Amino acid sequence: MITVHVQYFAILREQRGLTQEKLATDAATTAALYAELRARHQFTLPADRIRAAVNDELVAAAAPLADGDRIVFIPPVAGG
Amino acid sequence: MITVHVQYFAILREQRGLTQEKLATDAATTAALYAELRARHQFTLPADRIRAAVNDELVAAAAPLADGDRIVFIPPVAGG
Amino acid sequence: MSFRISGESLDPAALQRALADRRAGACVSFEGWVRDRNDGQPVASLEYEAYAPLAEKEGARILAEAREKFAVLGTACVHRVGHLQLGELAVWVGVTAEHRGAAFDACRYIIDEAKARVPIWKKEHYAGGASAWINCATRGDHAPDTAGPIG
Amino acid sequence: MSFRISGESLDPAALQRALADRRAGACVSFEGWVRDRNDGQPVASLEYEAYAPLAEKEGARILAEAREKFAVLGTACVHRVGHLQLGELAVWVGVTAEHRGAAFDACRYIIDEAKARVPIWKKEHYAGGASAWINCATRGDHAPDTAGPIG
Repeated sequence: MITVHVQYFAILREQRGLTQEKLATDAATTAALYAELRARHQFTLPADRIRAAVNDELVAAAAPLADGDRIVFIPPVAGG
Repeated sequence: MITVHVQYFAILREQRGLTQEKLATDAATTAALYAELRARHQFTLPADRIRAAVNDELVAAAAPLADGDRIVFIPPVAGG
Repeated sequence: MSFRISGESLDPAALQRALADRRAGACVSFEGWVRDRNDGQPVASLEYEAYAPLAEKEGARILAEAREKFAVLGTACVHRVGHLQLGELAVWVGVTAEHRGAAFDACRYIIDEAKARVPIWKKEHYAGGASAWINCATRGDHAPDTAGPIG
Repeated sequence: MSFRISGESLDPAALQRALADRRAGACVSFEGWVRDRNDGQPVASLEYEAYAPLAEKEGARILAEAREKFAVLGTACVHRVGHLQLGELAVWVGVTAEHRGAAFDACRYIIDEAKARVPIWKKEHYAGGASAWINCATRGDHAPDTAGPIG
Protein backbone atom coordinates (compact mmCIF):
# COMPACT_ATOMS: atom_id res chain seq x y z
CA MET A 1 0.00 0.00 0.00
CA ILE A 2 1.28 3.45 -0.97
CA THR A 3 0.14 6.96 -0.15
CA VAL A 4 -0.42 9.37 -3.01
CA HIS A 5 -1.73 12.90 -3.42
CA VAL A 6 -4.50 13.36 -5.95
CA GLN A 7 -5.52 16.76 -7.25
CA TYR A 8 -8.86 17.27 -9.03
CA PHE A 9 -9.80 19.75 -11.73
CA ALA A 10 -12.94 20.74 -13.58
CA ILE A 11 -15.58 18.02 -13.89
CA LEU A 12 -13.60 15.64 -11.67
CA ARG A 13 -13.27 18.30 -8.97
CA GLU A 14 -17.01 18.83 -9.04
CA GLN A 15 -17.84 15.12 -9.02
CA ARG A 16 -15.35 14.45 -6.21
CA GLY A 17 -16.37 17.57 -4.27
CA LEU A 18 -12.73 18.23 -3.39
CA THR A 19 -9.74 19.94 -5.01
CA GLN A 20 -7.26 17.46 -3.57
CA GLU A 21 -6.81 14.58 -1.18
CA LYS A 22 -4.15 12.29 0.20
CA LEU A 23 -5.07 8.62 -0.03
CA ALA A 24 -3.73 5.15 0.56
CA THR A 25 -4.13 2.72 -2.31
CA ASP A 26 -3.14 -0.71 -3.55
CA ALA A 27 -3.30 0.54 -7.16
CA ALA A 28 -0.02 -0.09 -8.94
CA THR A 29 -0.68 2.16 -11.93
CA THR A 30 -2.47 5.38 -12.87
CA ALA A 31 -5.04 3.26 -14.74
CA ALA A 32 -5.77 1.12 -11.69
CA LEU A 33 -6.06 4.19 -9.47
CA TYR A 34 -8.50 5.89 -11.84
CA ALA A 35 -10.64 2.73 -11.97
CA GLU A 36 -10.68 2.61 -8.15
CA LEU A 37 -11.62 6.29 -7.80
CA ARG A 38 -14.15 6.18 -10.61
CA ALA A 39 -15.98 3.30 -8.95
CA ARG A 40 -15.89 5.01 -5.53
CA HIS A 41 -17.03 8.48 -6.70
CA GLN A 42 -19.11 7.73 -9.81
CA PHE A 43 -16.92 9.76 -12.13
CA THR A 44 -18.80 9.91 -15.41
CA LEU A 45 -15.77 10.03 -17.71
CA PRO A 46 -14.58 6.59 -18.85
CA ALA A 47 -10.86 5.88 -18.59
CA ASP A 48 -10.36 6.25 -22.32
CA ARG A 49 -11.28 9.95 -22.07
CA ILE A 50 -8.79 10.64 -19.27
CA ARG A 51 -5.05 11.22 -19.30
CA ALA A 52 -2.82 11.31 -16.25
CA ALA A 53 0.07 13.37 -14.95
CA VAL A 54 2.43 12.20 -12.24
CA ASN A 55 4.50 14.86 -10.48
CA ASP A 56 3.44 17.43 -13.10
CA GLU A 57 4.47 15.38 -16.14
CA LEU A 58 2.13 13.61 -18.53
CA VAL A 59 2.52 9.84 -18.33
CA ALA A 60 1.45 6.83 -20.33
CA ALA A 61 -1.79 5.02 -19.53
CA ALA A 62 -0.41 2.42 -17.18
CA ALA A 63 2.40 4.39 -15.55
CA PRO A 64 3.53 2.83 -12.26
CA LEU A 65 2.85 4.69 -9.03
CA ALA A 66 5.30 5.27 -6.21
CA ASP A 67 4.73 6.33 -2.63
CA GLY A 68 4.35 10.09 -2.35
CA ASP A 69 3.48 10.68 -6.02
CA ARG A 70 1.30 13.65 -6.92
CA ILE A 71 -1.32 12.57 -9.42
CA VAL A 72 -3.68 14.53 -11.62
CA PHE A 73 -6.30 12.97 -13.86
CA ILE A 74 -6.90 15.13 -16.90
CA PRO A 75 -10.37 15.32 -18.45
CA PRO A 76 -10.62 16.32 -22.13
CA VAL A 77 -9.15 19.80 -22.41
CA ALA A 78 -11.01 22.79 -23.79
CA GLY A 79 -8.88 25.91 -23.68
CA GLY A 80 -9.21 28.88 -25.99
CA MET B 1 -6.30 67.52 -79.07
CA ILE B 2 -7.76 67.00 -75.58
CA THR B 3 -6.93 68.43 -72.19
CA VAL B 4 -6.36 65.97 -69.31
CA HIS B 5 -5.27 66.18 -65.69
CA VAL B 6 -2.39 63.94 -64.70
CA GLN B 7 -1.52 63.23 -61.09
CA TYR B 8 1.88 61.79 -60.15
CA PHE B 9 2.83 59.57 -57.22
CA ALA B 10 5.98 58.09 -55.77
CA ILE B 11 8.81 57.57 -58.26
CA LEU B 12 6.88 59.27 -61.07
CA ARG B 13 6.20 62.30 -58.88
CA GLU B 14 9.91 62.58 -58.13
CA GLN B 15 10.94 62.08 -61.74
CA ARG B 16 8.36 64.59 -62.98
CA GLY B 17 9.06 67.04 -60.15
CA LEU B 18 5.33 67.75 -59.83
CA THR B 19 2.33 66.22 -58.08
CA GLN B 20 -0.06 67.10 -60.89
CA GLU B 21 -0.45 68.99 -64.13
CA LYS B 22 -3.03 69.84 -66.74
CA LEU B 23 -1.86 69.12 -70.26
CA ALA B 24 -2.99 69.11 -73.88
CA THR B 25 -2.26 65.94 -75.80
CA ASP B 26 -2.94 64.12 -79.04
CA ALA B 27 -2.65 60.77 -77.23
CA ALA B 28 -5.78 58.71 -77.75
CA THR B 29 -5.12 56.12 -75.04
CA THR B 30 -3.48 55.80 -71.63
CA ALA B 31 -0.67 53.83 -73.28
CA ALA B 32 0.02 56.55 -75.83
CA LEU B 33 -0.02 59.21 -73.15
CA TYR B 34 2.43 57.31 -70.97
CA ALA B 35 4.75 56.85 -73.94
CA GLU B 36 4.60 60.59 -74.63
CA LEU B 37 5.28 61.56 -70.99
CA ARG B 38 7.97 58.95 -70.54
CA ALA B 39 9.88 60.28 -73.54
CA ARG B 40 9.48 63.87 -72.38
CA HIS B 41 10.43 63.33 -68.71
CA GLN B 42 12.77 60.32 -68.88
CA PHE B 43 10.57 58.15 -66.61
CA THR B 44 12.64 55.07 -65.84
CA LEU B 45 9.74 52.60 -65.56
CA PRO B 46 8.84 50.90 -68.83
CA ALA B 47 5.17 50.80 -69.81
CA ASP B 48 4.85 47.13 -68.90
CA ARG B 49 5.51 48.00 -65.24
CA ILE B 50 2.84 50.71 -65.11
CA ARG B 51 -0.92 50.51 -64.76
CA ALA B 52 -3.31 53.38 -65.27
CA ALA B 53 -6.40 54.78 -63.59
CA VAL B 54 -8.83 57.12 -65.29
CA ASN B 55 -11.16 59.10 -63.07
CA ASP B 56 -10.15 56.98 -60.06
CA GLU B 57 -10.85 53.61 -61.67
CA LEU B 58 -8.26 51.16 -62.94
CA VAL B 59 -8.44 50.78 -66.69
CA ALA B 60 -7.05 48.43 -69.31
CA ALA B 61 -3.76 49.18 -71.04
CA ALA B 62 -5.11 50.98 -74.06
CA ALA B 63 -8.12 52.69 -72.51
CA PRO B 64 -9.35 55.62 -74.59
CA LEU B 65 -8.97 59.14 -73.21
CA ALA B 66 -11.61 61.86 -73.21
CA ASP B 67 -11.30 65.57 -72.69
CA GLY B 68 -11.20 66.42 -68.98
CA ASP B 69 -10.15 62.93 -67.78
CA ARG B 70 -8.13 62.66 -64.59
CA ILE B 71 -5.30 60.19 -65.14
CA VAL B 72 -2.95 58.47 -62.73
CA PHE B 73 -0.08 56.22 -63.81
CA ILE B 74 0.54 53.59 -61.16
CA PRO B 75 4.08 52.31 -60.53
CA PRO B 76 4.46 48.86 -58.97
CA VAL B 77 2.77 49.00 -55.58
CA ALA B 78 4.52 48.20 -52.29
CA GLY B 79 2.18 48.62 -49.36
CA GLY B 80 2.48 46.81 -46.07
CA MET C 1 8.81 33.86 -25.35
CA SER C 2 6.48 32.90 -22.54
CA PHE C 3 3.30 30.98 -21.89
CA ARG C 4 1.34 32.14 -18.91
CA ILE C 5 -1.89 31.38 -17.06
CA SER C 6 -3.50 34.54 -15.69
CA GLY C 7 -6.23 35.12 -13.15
CA GLU C 8 -6.37 38.81 -14.15
CA SER C 9 -7.77 40.53 -17.25
CA LEU C 10 -5.38 40.47 -20.19
CA ASP C 11 -3.99 43.69 -21.66
CA PRO C 12 -3.25 42.96 -25.34
CA ALA C 13 -1.51 46.30 -25.93
CA ALA C 14 0.97 45.61 -23.13
CA LEU C 15 1.44 42.01 -24.26
CA GLN C 16 2.18 43.16 -27.78
CA ARG C 17 4.57 45.89 -26.64
CA ALA C 18 6.61 43.19 -24.93
CA LEU C 19 7.16 41.62 -28.36
CA ALA C 20 8.52 44.84 -29.93
CA ASP C 21 11.57 44.01 -32.03
CA ARG C 22 13.37 46.20 -34.56
CA ARG C 23 14.02 43.18 -36.73
CA ALA C 24 10.32 42.30 -36.99
CA GLY C 25 8.27 43.30 -40.01
CA ALA C 26 5.16 41.38 -38.99
CA CYS C 27 3.20 40.77 -35.82
CA VAL C 28 0.20 38.46 -35.92
CA SER C 29 -2.02 38.11 -32.90
CA PHE C 30 -4.94 35.90 -32.06
CA GLU C 31 -7.56 36.76 -29.45
CA GLY C 32 -10.11 34.25 -28.22
CA TRP C 33 -13.22 36.07 -27.03
CA VAL C 34 -16.12 34.75 -24.96
CA ARG C 35 -18.95 34.62 -27.48
CA ASP C 36 -22.65 34.65 -26.80
CA ARG C 37 -23.43 31.22 -28.16
CA ASN C 38 -21.86 27.84 -28.78
CA ASP C 39 -23.31 25.12 -30.97
CA GLY C 40 -26.46 27.17 -31.21
CA GLN C 41 -26.97 27.48 -27.43
CA PRO C 42 -27.06 30.95 -25.83
CA VAL C 43 -24.07 31.30 -23.48
CA ALA C 44 -24.24 33.64 -20.46
CA SER C 45 -20.64 33.34 -19.22
CA LEU C 46 -17.64 31.02 -19.17
CA GLU C 47 -15.48 29.57 -16.46
CA TYR C 48 -11.91 28.54 -17.19
CA GLU C 49 -9.83 26.35 -14.94
CA ALA C 50 -6.21 25.29 -15.48
CA TYR C 51 -3.80 22.78 -14.07
CA ALA C 52 -1.27 25.57 -14.05
CA PRO C 53 2.11 23.82 -13.55
CA LEU C 54 1.52 21.37 -16.39
CA ALA C 55 -0.26 23.98 -18.54
CA GLU C 56 2.74 26.27 -18.36
CA LYS C 57 5.15 23.45 -19.17
CA GLU C 58 3.08 22.22 -22.09
CA GLY C 59 2.52 25.77 -23.29
CA ALA C 60 6.24 26.49 -23.19
CA ARG C 61 6.83 23.34 -25.25
CA ILE C 62 4.32 24.51 -27.85
CA LEU C 63 6.02 27.90 -28.14
CA ALA C 64 9.40 26.20 -28.49
CA GLU C 65 7.98 23.97 -31.24
CA ALA C 66 6.64 27.02 -33.07
CA ARG C 67 10.04 28.72 -32.90
CA GLU C 68 11.65 25.59 -34.29
CA LYS C 69 9.16 25.05 -37.11
CA PHE C 70 8.76 28.64 -38.30
CA ALA C 71 11.11 31.57 -38.90
CA VAL C 72 9.79 33.69 -36.05
CA LEU C 73 11.41 36.15 -33.67
CA GLY C 74 9.08 36.26 -30.65
CA THR C 75 6.17 34.19 -29.38
CA ALA C 76 3.86 34.64 -26.42
CA CYS C 77 0.61 33.18 -25.17
CA VAL C 78 -1.47 34.03 -22.11
CA HIS C 79 -4.64 32.21 -21.09
CA ARG C 80 -7.18 33.48 -18.59
CA VAL C 81 -8.67 31.45 -15.80
CA GLY C 82 -11.69 32.37 -13.71
CA HIS C 83 -15.21 33.44 -14.50
CA LEU C 84 -15.39 35.45 -17.74
CA GLN C 85 -18.23 37.52 -19.13
CA LEU C 86 -19.37 37.84 -22.75
CA GLY C 87 -16.86 39.69 -24.89
CA GLU C 88 -13.97 39.13 -22.47
CA LEU C 89 -10.57 38.06 -23.72
CA ALA C 90 -9.89 34.41 -22.84
CA VAL C 91 -6.63 33.79 -24.65
CA TRP C 92 -4.06 35.92 -26.44
CA VAL C 93 -1.34 34.69 -28.78
CA GLY C 94 1.24 36.99 -30.36
CA VAL C 95 4.00 36.19 -32.81
CA THR C 96 6.60 38.44 -34.44
CA ALA C 97 8.67 37.55 -37.48
CA GLU C 98 10.65 39.22 -40.22
CA HIS C 99 7.99 38.16 -42.72
CA ARG C 100 4.27 37.69 -42.35
CA GLY C 101 3.95 34.09 -43.62
CA ALA C 102 5.86 32.66 -40.69
CA ALA C 103 4.02 34.87 -38.22
CA PHE C 104 0.61 33.68 -39.44
CA ASP C 105 1.66 30.02 -39.51
CA ALA C 106 3.22 30.09 -36.06
CA CYS C 107 0.30 31.96 -34.48
CA ARG C 108 -2.15 29.43 -35.83
CA TYR C 109 0.05 26.53 -34.77
CA ILE C 110 0.25 27.86 -31.22
CA ILE C 111 -3.48 28.32 -30.73
CA ASP C 112 -4.34 25.00 -32.41
CA GLU C 113 -1.88 23.09 -30.25
CA ALA C 114 -2.78 24.99 -27.09
CA LYS C 115 -6.43 24.11 -27.53
CA ALA C 116 -5.62 20.46 -28.12
CA ARG C 117 -2.92 19.90 -25.51
CA VAL C 118 -2.84 22.40 -22.66
CA PRO C 119 -4.72 21.26 -19.54
CA ILE C 120 -7.32 24.01 -19.40
CA TRP C 121 -11.02 23.37 -19.04
CA LYS C 122 -14.03 25.42 -19.93
CA LYS C 123 -17.44 25.37 -18.32
CA GLU C 124 -20.23 27.08 -20.17
CA HIS C 125 -23.02 28.73 -18.21
CA TYR C 126 -26.16 29.00 -20.29
CA ALA C 127 -28.84 31.63 -20.30
CA GLY C 128 -31.32 29.21 -18.67
CA GLY C 129 -29.06 28.53 -15.65
CA ALA C 130 -27.67 25.18 -16.80
CA SER C 131 -23.94 24.64 -17.25
CA ALA C 132 -21.62 22.09 -18.84
CA TRP C 133 -17.94 21.24 -18.98
CA ILE C 134 -17.04 21.36 -22.66
CA ASN C 135 -15.83 18.10 -24.24
CA CYS C 136 -16.75 16.22 -21.07
CA ALA C 137 -20.10 14.82 -22.11
CA THR C 138 -19.92 11.06 -21.68
CA ARG C 139 -21.28 10.31 -25.11
CA GLY C 140 -19.56 11.48 -28.29
CA ASP C 141 -16.06 11.44 -29.69
CA HIS C 142 -12.99 10.62 -27.70
CA ALA C 143 -10.54 13.44 -27.23
CA PRO C 144 -7.32 13.29 -29.23
CA ASP C 145 -4.29 12.75 -27.05
CA THR C 146 -0.58 12.28 -27.26
CA ALA C 147 0.41 10.52 -24.06
CA GLY C 148 -2.41 8.00 -24.45
CA PRO C 149 -5.53 7.73 -22.35
CA ILE C 150 -5.71 5.84 -19.12
CA GLY C 151 -7.90 3.02 -20.38
CA MET D 1 -15.84 46.97 -42.32
CA SER D 2 -13.63 49.75 -43.55
CA PHE D 3 -10.37 50.34 -45.37
CA ARG D 4 -8.66 53.59 -44.55
CA ILE D 5 -5.50 55.52 -45.40
CA SER D 6 -4.20 57.43 -42.39
CA GLY D 7 -1.67 60.22 -42.05
CA GLU D 8 -1.72 59.78 -38.25
CA SER D 9 -0.25 57.07 -36.00
CA LEU D 10 -2.47 54.01 -35.75
CA ASP D 11 -3.98 52.94 -32.44
CA PRO D 12 -4.46 49.16 -32.62
CA ALA D 13 -6.37 48.95 -29.36
CA ALA D 14 -8.97 51.43 -30.61
CA LEU D 15 -9.13 49.76 -34.01
CA GLN D 16 -9.74 46.42 -32.37
CA ARG D 17 -12.38 47.78 -30.00
CA ALA D 18 -14.32 48.93 -33.05
CA LEU D 19 -14.56 45.27 -34.09
CA ALA D 20 -16.04 44.11 -30.76
CA ASP D 21 -18.90 41.71 -31.44
CA ARG D 22 -20.69 39.43 -28.99
CA ARG D 23 -21.02 36.78 -31.69
CA ALA D 24 -17.25 36.67 -32.29
CA GLY D 25 -15.10 33.96 -30.73
CA ALA D 26 -11.93 34.89 -32.59
CA CYS D 27 -10.12 38.06 -33.56
CA VAL D 28 -6.98 37.81 -35.66
CA SER D 29 -4.92 40.89 -36.32
CA PHE D 30 -1.92 41.59 -38.48
CA GLU D 31 0.48 44.46 -37.87
CA GLY D 32 3.13 45.48 -40.38
CA TRP D 33 6.05 47.14 -38.59
CA VAL D 34 8.89 49.17 -40.04
CA ARG D 35 11.87 46.87 -39.63
CA ASP D 36 15.50 47.78 -39.49
CA ARG D 37 16.58 45.98 -42.63
CA ASN D 38 15.28 44.77 -45.96
CA ASP D 39 17.02 42.29 -48.23
CA GLY D 40 20.04 42.57 -45.96
CA GLN D 41 20.32 46.38 -46.20
CA PRO D 42 20.08 48.49 -43.02
CA VAL D 43 16.95 50.66 -43.19
CA ALA D 44 16.77 53.98 -41.34
CA SER D 45 13.15 54.94 -42.04
CA LEU D 46 10.31 54.45 -44.51
CA GLU D 47 8.10 56.77 -46.47
CA TYR D 48 4.65 55.64 -47.60
CA GLU D 49 2.59 57.41 -50.21
CA ALA D 50 -0.89 56.45 -51.40
CA TYR D 51 -3.21 57.32 -54.21
CA ALA D 52 -5.93 57.58 -51.61
CA PRO D 53 -9.20 57.58 -53.60
CA LEU D 54 -8.29 54.46 -55.54
CA ALA D 55 -6.55 52.86 -52.55
CA GLU D 56 -9.70 53.17 -50.48
CA LYS D 57 -11.87 51.78 -53.29
CA GLU D 58 -9.55 48.87 -53.94
CA GLY D 59 -9.15 48.24 -50.21
CA ALA D 60 -12.92 48.19 -49.74
CA ARG D 61 -13.18 45.66 -52.57
CA ILE D 62 -10.62 43.43 -50.88
CA LEU D 63 -12.51 43.55 -47.57
CA ALA D 64 -15.74 42.70 -49.40
CA GLU D 65 -14.04 39.76 -51.11
CA ALA D 66 -12.79 38.51 -47.74
CA ARG D 67 -16.29 38.71 -46.28
CA GLU D 68 -17.61 36.76 -49.25
CA LYS D 69 -14.93 34.05 -49.21
CA PHE D 70 -14.70 33.44 -45.47
CA ALA D 71 -17.21 33.12 -42.62
CA VAL D 72 -16.19 36.33 -40.89
CA LEU D 73 -18.10 38.94 -38.91
CA GLY D 74 -15.97 42.08 -39.12
CA THR D 75 -13.01 43.22 -41.20
CA ALA D 76 -10.91 46.37 -41.08
CA CYS D 77 -7.64 47.62 -42.52
CA VAL D 78 -5.82 50.89 -42.03
CA HIS D 79 -2.60 51.83 -43.80
CA ARG D 80 -0.30 54.67 -42.79
CA VAL D 81 1.16 57.22 -45.14
CA GLY D 82 3.98 59.63 -44.36
CA HIS D 83 7.45 59.24 -42.96
CA LEU D 84 7.69 56.35 -40.49
CA GLN D 85 10.46 55.49 -38.06
CA LEU D 86 11.77 52.03 -37.14
CA GLY D 87 9.28 50.04 -35.13
CA GLU D 88 6.32 52.14 -36.22
CA LEU D 89 3.07 50.52 -37.28
CA ALA D 90 2.60 50.80 -41.07
CA VAL D 91 -0.51 48.71 -41.58
CA TRP D 92 -3.10 47.07 -39.37
CA VAL D 93 -5.60 44.40 -40.39
CA GLY D 94 -8.22 43.01 -38.02
CA VAL D 95 -10.78 40.28 -38.58
CA THR D 96 -13.42 38.84 -36.27
CA ALA D 97 -15.25 35.57 -36.81
CA GLU D 98 -17.17 32.98 -34.87
CA HIS D 99 -14.32 30.54 -35.38
CA ARG D 100 -10.60 31.09 -35.70
CA GLY D 101 -9.97 29.33 -39.01
CA ALA D 102 -11.95 31.86 -41.00
CA ALA D 103 -10.41 34.76 -39.06
CA PHE D 104 -6.86 33.60 -39.86
CA ASP D 105 -7.65 32.93 -43.52
CA ALA D 106 -9.40 36.23 -44.07
CA CYS D 107 -6.72 38.26 -42.29
CA ARG D 108 -4.04 36.73 -44.45
CA TYR D 109 -6.09 37.19 -47.60
CA ILE D 110 -6.58 40.87 -46.84
CA ILE D 111 -2.93 41.68 -46.23
CA ASP D 112 -1.76 39.60 -49.21
CA GLU D 113 -4.20 41.28 -51.57
CA ALA D 114 -3.61 44.73 -50.12
CA LYS D 115 0.12 44.42 -50.70
CA ALA D 116 -0.42 43.23 -54.27
CA ARG D 117 -3.23 45.53 -55.36
CA VAL D 118 -3.65 48.70 -53.34
CA PRO D 119 -1.88 51.75 -54.83
CA ILE D 120 0.51 52.47 -51.99
CA TRP D 121 4.22 52.98 -52.47
CA LYS D 122 7.13 52.62 -50.13
CA LYS D 123 10.45 54.45 -50.23
CA GLU D 124 13.21 53.04 -48.09
CA HIS D 125 15.75 55.41 -46.60
CA TYR D 126 18.99 53.60 -45.83
CA ALA D 127 21.50 54.16 -43.09
CA GLY D 128 24.01 55.58 -45.59
CA GLY D 129 21.63 58.30 -46.84
CA ALA D 130 20.54 56.59 -50.07
CA SER D 131 16.90 55.79 -50.74
CA ALA D 132 14.85 53.71 -53.15
CA TRP D 133 11.24 53.20 -54.17
CA ILE D 134 10.55 49.51 -53.54
CA ASN D 135 9.67 47.39 -56.60
CA CYS D 136 10.53 50.29 -58.89
CA ALA D 137 14.02 49.28 -59.92
CA THR D 138 14.06 49.11 -63.70
CA ARG D 139 15.66 45.70 -63.81
CA GLY D 140 14.03 42.66 -62.24
CA ASP D 141 10.63 41.02 -62.30
CA HIS D 142 7.53 42.66 -63.56
CA ALA D 143 4.89 43.36 -60.97
CA PRO D 144 1.78 41.17 -61.00
CA ASP D 145 -1.30 43.06 -62.04
CA THR D 146 -4.97 42.56 -62.67
CA ALA D 147 -6.01 45.38 -64.95
CA GLY D 148 -3.04 44.78 -67.24
CA PRO D 149 -0.04 47.01 -67.68
CA ILE D 150 0.07 49.94 -70.02
CA GLY D 151 2.50 48.40 -72.51
